[in-house]
Amino acid sequence: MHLGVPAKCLVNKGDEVKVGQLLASADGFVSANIHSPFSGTVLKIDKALDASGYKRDAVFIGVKGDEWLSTIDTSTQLKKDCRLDPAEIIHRINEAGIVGLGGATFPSHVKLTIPRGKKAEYLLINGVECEPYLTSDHVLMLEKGEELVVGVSILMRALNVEQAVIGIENNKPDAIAHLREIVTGFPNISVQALQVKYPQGGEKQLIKAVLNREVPSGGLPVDVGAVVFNVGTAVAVYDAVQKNKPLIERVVTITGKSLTTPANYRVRFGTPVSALIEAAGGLPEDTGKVINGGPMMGKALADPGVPVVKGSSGILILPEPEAARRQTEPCIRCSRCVSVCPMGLEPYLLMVLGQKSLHERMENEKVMDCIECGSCSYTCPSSRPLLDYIRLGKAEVGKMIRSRKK
Amino acid sequence: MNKLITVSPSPHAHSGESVSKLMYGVVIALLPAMLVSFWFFGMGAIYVTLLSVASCVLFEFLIQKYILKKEPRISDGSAIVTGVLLAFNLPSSLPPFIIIVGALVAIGIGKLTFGGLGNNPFNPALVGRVFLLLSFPTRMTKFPKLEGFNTPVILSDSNISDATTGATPLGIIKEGLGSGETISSLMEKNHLGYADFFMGNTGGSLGEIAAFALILGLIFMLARKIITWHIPVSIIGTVIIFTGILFLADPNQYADPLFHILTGGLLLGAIFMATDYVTSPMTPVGQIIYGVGIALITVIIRVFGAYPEGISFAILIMNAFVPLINRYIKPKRFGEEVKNG
Amino acid sequence: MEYILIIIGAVFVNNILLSQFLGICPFIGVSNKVDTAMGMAGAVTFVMVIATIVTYILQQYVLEPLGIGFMQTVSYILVIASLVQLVEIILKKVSPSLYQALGIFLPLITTNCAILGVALLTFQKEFNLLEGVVYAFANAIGFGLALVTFSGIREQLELADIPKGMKGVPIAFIIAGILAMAFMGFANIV
Amino acid sequence: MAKKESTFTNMVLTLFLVALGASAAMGFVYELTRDGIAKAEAAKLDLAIKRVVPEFTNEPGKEFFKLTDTDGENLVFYIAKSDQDTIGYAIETYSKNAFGGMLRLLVGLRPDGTIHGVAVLEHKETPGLGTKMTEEPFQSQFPGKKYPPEVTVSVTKDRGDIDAITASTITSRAYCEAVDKAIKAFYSLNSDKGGAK
Amino acid sequence: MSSASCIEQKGVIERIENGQASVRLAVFQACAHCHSKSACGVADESTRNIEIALPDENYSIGEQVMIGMKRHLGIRATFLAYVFPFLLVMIVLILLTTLHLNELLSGIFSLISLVPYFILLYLFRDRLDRTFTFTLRKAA
Amino acid sequence: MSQWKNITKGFVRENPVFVLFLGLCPTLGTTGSAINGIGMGLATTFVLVMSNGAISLFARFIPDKVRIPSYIVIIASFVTIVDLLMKAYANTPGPNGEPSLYDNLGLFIPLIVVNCIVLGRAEAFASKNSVFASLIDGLAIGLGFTFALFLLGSVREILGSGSIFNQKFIEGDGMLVFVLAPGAFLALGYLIAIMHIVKKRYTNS
Amino acid sequence: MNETILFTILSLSGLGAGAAVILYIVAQKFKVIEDPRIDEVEEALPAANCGGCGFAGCRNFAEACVKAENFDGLYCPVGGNDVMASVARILGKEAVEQEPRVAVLRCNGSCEARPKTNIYDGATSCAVASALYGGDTGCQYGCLGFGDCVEVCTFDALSMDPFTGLPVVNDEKCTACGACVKACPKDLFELRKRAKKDRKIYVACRNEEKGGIAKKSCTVACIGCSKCFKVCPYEAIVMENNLAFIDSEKCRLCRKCVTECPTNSIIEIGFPPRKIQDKEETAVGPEGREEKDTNSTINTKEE
Ligand SMILES: Cc1cc2nc3c(=O)[nH]c(=O)nc-3n(C[C@H](O)[C@H](O)[C@H](O)COP(=O)(O)O)c2cc1C
Ligand SMILES: Cc1cc2nc3c(=O)[nH]c(=O)nc-3n(C[C@H](O)[C@H](O)[C@H](O)COP(=O)(O)O)c2cc1C
Ligand SMILES: Cc1cc2nc3c(=O)[nH]c(=O)nc-3n(C[C@H](O)[C@H](O)[C@H](O)COP(=O)(O)O)c2cc1C
Ligand SMILES: Cc1cc2nc3c(=O)[nH]c(=O)nc-3n(C[C@H](O)[C@H](O)[C@H](O)CO)c2cc1C
Ligand code: SF4
Ligand code: SF4
Ligand code: SF4
Ligand code: SF4
Ligand code: FES
Repeated sequence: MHLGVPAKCLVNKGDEVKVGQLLASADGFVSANIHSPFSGTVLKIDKALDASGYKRDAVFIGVKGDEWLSTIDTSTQLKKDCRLDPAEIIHRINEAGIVGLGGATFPSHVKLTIPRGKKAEYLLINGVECEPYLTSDHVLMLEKGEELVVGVSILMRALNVEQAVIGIENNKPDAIAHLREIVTGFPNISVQALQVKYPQGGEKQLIKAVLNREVPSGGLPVDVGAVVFNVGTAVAVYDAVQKNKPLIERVVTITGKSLTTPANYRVRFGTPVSALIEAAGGLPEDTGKVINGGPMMGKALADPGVPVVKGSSGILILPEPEAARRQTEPCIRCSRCVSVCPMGLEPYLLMVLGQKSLHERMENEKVMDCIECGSCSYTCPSSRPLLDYIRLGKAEVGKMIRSRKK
Repeated sequence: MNKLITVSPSPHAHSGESVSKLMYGVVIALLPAMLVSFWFFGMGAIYVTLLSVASCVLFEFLIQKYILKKEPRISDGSAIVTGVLLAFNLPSSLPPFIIIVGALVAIGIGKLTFGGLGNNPFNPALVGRVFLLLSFPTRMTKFPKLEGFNTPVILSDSNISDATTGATPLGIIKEGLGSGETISSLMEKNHLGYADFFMGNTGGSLGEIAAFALILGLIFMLARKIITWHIPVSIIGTVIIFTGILFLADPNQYADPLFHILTGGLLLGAIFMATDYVTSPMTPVGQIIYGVGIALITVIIRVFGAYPEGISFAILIMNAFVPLINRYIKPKRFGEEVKNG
Repeated sequence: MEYILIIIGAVFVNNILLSQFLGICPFIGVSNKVDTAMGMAGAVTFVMVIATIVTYILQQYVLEPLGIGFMQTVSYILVIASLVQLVEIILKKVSPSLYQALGIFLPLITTNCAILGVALLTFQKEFNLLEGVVYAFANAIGFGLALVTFSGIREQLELADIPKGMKGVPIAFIIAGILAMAFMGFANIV
Repeated sequence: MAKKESTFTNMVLTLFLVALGASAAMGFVYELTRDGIAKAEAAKLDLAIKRVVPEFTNEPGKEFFKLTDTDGENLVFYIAKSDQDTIGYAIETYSKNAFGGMLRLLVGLRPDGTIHGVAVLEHKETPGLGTKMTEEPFQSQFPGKKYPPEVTVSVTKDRGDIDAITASTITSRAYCEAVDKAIKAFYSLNSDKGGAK
Repeated sequence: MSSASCIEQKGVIERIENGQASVRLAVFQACAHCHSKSACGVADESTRNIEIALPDENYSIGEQVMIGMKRHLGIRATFLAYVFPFLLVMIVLILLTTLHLNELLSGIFSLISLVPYFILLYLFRDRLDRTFTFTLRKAA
Repeated sequence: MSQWKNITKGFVRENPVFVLFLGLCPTLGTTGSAINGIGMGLATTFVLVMSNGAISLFARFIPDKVRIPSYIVIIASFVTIVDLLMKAYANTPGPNGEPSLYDNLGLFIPLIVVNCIVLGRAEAFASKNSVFASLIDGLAIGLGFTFALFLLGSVREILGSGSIFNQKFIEGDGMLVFVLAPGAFLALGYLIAIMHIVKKRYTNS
Repeated sequence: MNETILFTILSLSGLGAGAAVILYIVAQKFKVIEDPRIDEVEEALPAANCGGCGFAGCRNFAEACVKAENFDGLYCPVGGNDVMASVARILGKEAVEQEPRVAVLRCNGSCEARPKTNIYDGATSCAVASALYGGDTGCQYGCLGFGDCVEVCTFDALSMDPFTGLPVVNDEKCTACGACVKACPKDLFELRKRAKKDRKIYVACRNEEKGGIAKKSCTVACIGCSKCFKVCPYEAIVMENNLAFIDSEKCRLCRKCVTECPTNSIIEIGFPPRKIQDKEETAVGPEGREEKDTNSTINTKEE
């Protein structure tokens, strides 16, 4: 359900659970707690198919009513003030099982714990939402702008930074205007309009666009004094710190050309994707692909029965002809992939190296810097599956590097 | 739900660009120059072009199918581009046998020996052209006089005579300088004028005569984003600077930059042949280095060498350096120089 | 000026590899790594120059005066062979670590046709000592140039799908052939 | 097969002996072929001279003198005699401007300066192209022509009277240049000697 | 050690003496790929040994190892061993001939000029030893 | 029978040029025409046979460490001998002053010394086998080399000048490149590729 | 004696002696000469350079053989015992015989037995597909069918069967080099002992699901029922993770287990047809099809 070490299960078959109850506790530092999104009985603990088509451990809950844990503040009133000290904030965020909602589902408390010797100067809030089709962050910014900004101020407190910037792409003028208005009350928070340019929302690209700093190869954002959070994460932080509400739901876009009623829903984790599709009017006839995420980075689902998880930002239904890839042709060395790669890599080369399993050369060619944005595959006139092989190579090179460290 | 859904790794969208679209784009960009050649060389030009394209495509098909035993893929249009460009580099008076040999060499040796589209280190059309130039120096350096559709179609040795052949401006200059004349007197004596070079009213290979048509092609390809400006501009710019220096040093011995640019295959090479993706560098900086190299070698051969024209050799030589350029000139990696102080 | 002409002539016009056909074996055999090719070029330059000096002295001051010019072949080859070995010994003696670094980096220089050929050509062209040395140097550069560009192409082709029958030596010759065609463009430049 | 142990003495000794044997053999063959080689070389020259000057009775290969020109190169004059009369000179001349660089000719002049014949001694021209200079149509333009001292031998393109080989103007020019050199040398020599007959 | 900017050669450990291993490299002739390499070449040496300190005890004789070296070191070695001496010989020769020394002497002197060069190298050999370091790891 | 097989091995199975890639410099340099190819081939064959014989005779007495230099001296002597002989007896120019065979082969005769074939056979075969076997081996490999040179020379001559053994059979000129340097590379490249296929067929059947 | 001959002899002998001195010093300095036996051993090897022996290439293996005290752990799977014997002869060492082995595919999920549940449309590579997800059928353990294994087999022993979508091993060509074992991301290949007449019996399944789920995704899946385990008289079968595995070292090819399997996931190859044709025993190829080449695709559907 999140990046890092899998959590350890705390409940047993037959246990009664309430909404917000801890189901599994973080196992290790880079890990996060999991709370029950529903109330009811634990039916079984077994393996279930996840979005990747592989089986993972899962807790099956027979849903009964909607009974919340009493500690959670379910009111909708805005609570602006936060006087907790940073350690306490981070502790609460950890308790609430918050992970990044921008896609990578990286446990947020880890990101908030700045490594010794480094200093965060800026907090960047990622409201770019640069993938076509997806609008969940957009909607969130419009509807929960206030909570968002309070969340940002909490995060600033936790990180002990003076400056926060919310980056939003130019194509969402309403969100920019809305947030600009709200932040007038917060002197250290500003809203910056950004060029519409995929993949502007990539962490490193955002930092480059806002601060004109480049995160060094293999480095972390803190290396250039920045920490980046998604808008959804900031709202979740607000909920956790001010309302004591753990991370059990998120906004999910459900969209697609042939869908009757595309919309954004606030969805509890564990809800099957198919239920969401039903709510949006059912799976259209001409469905070719169901994608968990956007068209550039999302994961195609083999089975719409899988549950919504912390990283699902949207469900995109692609109609038939668009879903199929074109036939691969030989690389004509047109250099389009090179010029389009935001990380300055040479995808055409990485792909052949990947095909020939030349992992050491891939490492020298900085394959690990690839952010998997997919721009290269998108642009290639020969329709080469560049990213497919690059991703494979990244996995292999990652293994290599890890085994070397040992 | 009985229909199966598709699963693939991301990204799930594609720009819609394709190899054949690009290749046909190049063919369209070549059309103006082709029409000019038809206008000035008449049937001869039409037959050379058709024969060259047909044999290139045919050889591509036959070799792929029967020798390499692969799925033939001629629909991508690259063989057509090679065919047209090969024809553009030939005089319109070549006998069919030589054109077919040229196509065989271009496609067979230049391209498919290395595995076909995308793998060849050298520009196939130029491999074919240089092969022919070295093999049939006499035939390849005789250009018919411009008589439009009255130009005789020359299919065999018997009906080519000195009366029917003209010379290229570069040839005339080279020849004349050899016997001790000066540039200006030669230009005058042979009625060479820049307007004619620009409009194509001059001797030469099919595709190289009309500067304006080639420039139209360039504009089209830049607008369609088929190529970027780096290679053509760096070639032309370097030629201007280099020949400019020579010209200033001795205007009697060295032609001026404009002459060098408008005559011979320089524009054809800079716009259509040096820009071949497969055989040019991947990064803008690399492309500029490549362009400068081509320009320098071209001028050296033109001015000091035995051949009046050198761009074909220059492109082939720089083709050989492309792997090295690609190896040492890498794109700027993100985060390479940490900027913050 | 004369020296410049010798250099241009040997590097471009009559390239030792592409038009004189000397040193084909290392050309074909040297691993397809660009770095190694460059190292080879450096090493060959040194050996060629030294060999030229020694054989020149041998020719002018031993063989000719004694009237035994026909012993050229035998004596050259012996001298060159010993010379190469001598250089190795000296290097090893002088700095083992340097020597080992070379060992990892470079293939061994064998006395190939190129070195003997250049020595013989120097004699045939009736150069004086300095001209001969410049000539040897230029040939080494020409050799290195061809070797390095060639290794670059090979490195690239390693990732390409060459038809099975053409892999290895045949493709190397085809590249050399096309390269030689391209170099014909320099004909009569000096 | 067992390897022979290598010791300092046996190494030096063996190599010494091998060299001894080899050199003896070589020396022997050299002696054996010495005459043959000399003869072959002489015959080669002789043959060439024969082709460019009228029938002679002496041995021009042995009667020659050298003239060093301004470039520091030698022009060699072989003198052909019938009985005691000089009936011609075979002049070894050269041009460095041929397509393949050096071109060496043997130009045969009669005592009055008329060209009797020209033969190519050494060249690096392109087979099938520049090499046409050794063939009929081109070669036959020279014999019988007489160039006065002030006229330069050159191709028609350069306002001369020699038709160049098609597509080999460079070779043709170099050829003319070499012939011209020989003729000029011939005149300079003769004027030194008080003018030709 | 990371393989970035590093060249590696395969070798076999031949001897181990107090922490020092002698590793025989496997391929080193110009004709490395040649079919008849062992039958060809004038130099009698077809292998090369590298002396190297073992990182730990876990190596045994006959084991396959990778010897690694920074790429730029290879280039530096080539310069020290071949390019600089070549330049030296060249410069001395040009100098002497412009001084119109006779060819025999200038030739011999230019060769002799190598002697001080190599002596210099010899004096700096400790420096060189520190510069040219290799790494050793087990072959994959 | 088995000797016959030994002699024929050089043509395809162990052809020095096409299969072993040895002696490529002379192969390329002397094959402008079929006749030059044969001339060079025979010269090499002579050296091969003689040096193989001599080396197999003396190999027993030569210490290992000076093996190679001794072989070289022996080979070089034979090369010099060939050189001298050709200079004396294959040095007559043609009727129109065409260069003699000796002039054509030029530099490549002395280079037989470094031709890996010769040393290679000395090392791999002659030093370990009887005199007779070595002579046969030298002959076989030498003829194989000659065959390769002849083949390449013919291809180049036919394509390049439209003639074979200086007998023109087509009007006009051929494709000049094939007589020039690039043609040597191209022709050899494709010949090797073809020979590989031939060899594969041959060994498969 | 003639002067020239004298000079000749003097100078060359001098040179020869000089060279010998240098070479002597060289010889002292570089005491290593390559053992000529390495070349001989290399000659004897198949020159496939496949890496099946665990070394980078044949030459490295040859070196290792020459160096090694005995042949423990040194074996050329391609050349097999014959080659090892001749290597042993060259080196005067004892050859270690090794049972010849052959690759088998432990999956029989042909298109019919294992219907597709989605369409895969990524790069045609098993590694890529496997990294992406479980596969285009209900079984996440089975063959993906993109032929990574075929690609790596240098001996041409593998080919894809277009009908079943599974790779087929050609027993005659397979050298047990193990390249396919390494290449398959689903770990479906096993190198098994070669038996007489290339007979083999093995469980062609790696599905670790519980019976019902496994059966649902693939009709010939091993459901972990343990029936074969119980019937095997030689204890050659182990059960683990809902899966049976037959150890080829212990199996004596008695064929008892084959009839026992309710899903026909045990495959027998190279046996003569059974005499008493039981309805349920249909594991043998239909109508005596040439069995060698079609071995692992033996059709197991009921007739
Ligand atoms: C192994 C690992 C360690 C990380 N450590 C830190 C960390 O110490 N501090 C931090 O702020 N982020 C850390 N990150 C988070 C990344 O910088 C990044 O924010 C995260 O991968 C999500 O990025 P994305 O959504 O752009 O893909 C770490 C990430 C990984 C994979
Ligand atoms: C190519 C690419 C595009 C991305 N686009 C967005 C985006 O549009 N919006 C967003 O919030 N995060 C986006 N991300 C994720 C961010 O890099 C980053 O992980 C996130 O903003 C960190 O916040 P979180 O830890 O709260 O998720 C993208 C990442 C990549 C690699
Ligand atoms: C392969 C090749 C070889 C050539 N060889 C010669 C040659 O030997 N002699 C020569 O004068 N020109 C040679 N040339 C030069 C051209 O034929 C060219 O046409 C020449 O520069 C002058 O041409 P023209 O004689 O028709 O004016 C050669 C050209 C090529 C392509
Ligand atoms: C902009 C552009 C220029 C091209 N130029 C050439 C060319 O000069 N010669 C040629 O043979 N093919 C050319 N092609 C076609 C194709 O790329 C070429 O055949 C490949 O080199 C074959 O692998 C060109 C294609 C494009 C898109
Ligand atoms: S997915 Fe492609 S374009 Fe994007 S960072 Fe990776 S290599 Fe570059
Ligand atoms: S975009 Fe595609 S065709 Fe162009 S260089 Fe990249 S991989 Fe090759
Ligand atoms: S089938 Fe597998 S084990 Fe057998 S030869 Fe092929 S790759 Fe090797
Ligand atoms: S056996 Fe493995 S490698 Fe072969 S096709 Fe199936 S999944 Fe791919
Ligand atoms: S024959 Fe080997 S280098 Fe020339």
